[in-house]
Amino acid sequence: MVVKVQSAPFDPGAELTAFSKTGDNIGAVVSFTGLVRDVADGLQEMTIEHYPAMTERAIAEIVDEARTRWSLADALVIHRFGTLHAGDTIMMVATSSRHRADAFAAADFLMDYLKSRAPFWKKEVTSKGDGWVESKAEDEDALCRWDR
Amino acid sequence: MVVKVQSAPFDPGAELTAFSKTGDNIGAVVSFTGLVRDVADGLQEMTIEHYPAMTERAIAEIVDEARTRWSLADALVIHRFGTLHAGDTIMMVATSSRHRADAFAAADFLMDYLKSRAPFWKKEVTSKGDGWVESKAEDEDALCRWDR
Amino acid sequence: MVDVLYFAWVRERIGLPNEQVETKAATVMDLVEELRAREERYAVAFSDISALRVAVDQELAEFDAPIGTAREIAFFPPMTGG
Amino acid sequence: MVDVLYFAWVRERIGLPNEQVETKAATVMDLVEELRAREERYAVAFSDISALRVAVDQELAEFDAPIGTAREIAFFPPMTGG
Repeated sequence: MVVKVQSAPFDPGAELTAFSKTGDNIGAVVSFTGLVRDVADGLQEMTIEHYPAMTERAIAEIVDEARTRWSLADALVIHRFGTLHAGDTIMMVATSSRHRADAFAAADFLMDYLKSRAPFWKKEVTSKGDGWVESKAEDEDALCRWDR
Repeated sequence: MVVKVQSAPFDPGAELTAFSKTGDNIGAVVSFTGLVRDVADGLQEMTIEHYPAMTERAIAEIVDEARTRWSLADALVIHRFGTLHAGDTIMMVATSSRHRADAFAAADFLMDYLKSRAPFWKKEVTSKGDGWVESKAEDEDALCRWDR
Repeated sequence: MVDVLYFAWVRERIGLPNEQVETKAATVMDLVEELRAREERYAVAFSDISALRVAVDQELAEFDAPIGTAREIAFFPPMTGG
Repeated sequence: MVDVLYFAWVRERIGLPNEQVETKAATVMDLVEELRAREERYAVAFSDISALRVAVDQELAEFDAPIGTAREIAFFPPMTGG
């Protein structure tokens, strides 16, 4: 498992290529890439704040939970912080497994948990001012899918 | 939408990088890569046969169905035929959308349908002989998830 | 006259990838019956149609589908793509 | 003595990212009450704790969690990663 929390840009394609070589006899690799979207008022920039002492451990715990639930060969999480612009890559997740169902479910689970349980906060600066992105009820609801 | 059916190898990472630039104001890209796994008796090679006159159209219809169900900015399917070896990339799917739920669901749906509805057949050559890969009841069952 | 195509183990059992067939079969199943009656290798390939799939003019179809003016009928095992 | 950390709009409303706080609070909620009583900016930041989350020693916790020997308490809005 690799967890990277960084301000530097990264290339999800190059990461996917490297990641696909790490698993032993894998049949399925799923990746998710999150990008900065423009917003109605015109996004000038997005600033992502995080809690450095907690972030990597919180992500590692979420990945560990995924590994107890599904049979994974490997998992990768990269999440940026700092100042980004529309179209920039914010983060990526990748999972590999012998079978596609495990790789898909684990990547979906990781995204739902990273969204609401990893200590990142996004602020948008638009032509009309700036504001913190609010968490959505649907993101919290999404976690219920994984109750057991 | 791009559908490629080819015998040539391809680099899923490079394809993901190119694909991530095609959508307009996308927030989420999901990719799936399928690789040749080794089998118990030692895989010497895998041969994938397809139905050339039907393959691209069958895939395009599956992608069209996904686009009626979810809000997608773009979709990509690449599937190889011919002779492959353990670790080789067989195929990939990528979807992009404003929101992660659409990108995930559509990629998952595409995989389930490509598995059982696109005209490809796999033959494995092992140290103990060769045989056609049989379809699994679970692959057919997986399609029921998408009934509506 | 229709083009009949065979893929995967259906192709191997029958021993050829495609052939032109003179037929007045009304449905796919009628065509299957005609082929079964030809030779042992056809009878073997078509012995259990629950293990087969069919496409009429490159669209998946049922075995009771009419052939009508179709030009191409393909028989094959369940697909194993992905 | 605990390190108290603030993130996102909690940091902005209180006006600093962290501070050392002398406290005998038994629970997180007791600490919140002490902070609220300090100054208006704290009272505003902590006015609705349903809009806040807390981590004790870098682990998510509930507001009724005991502080015990914890060294670091962080307050922040719901996370918006991903």
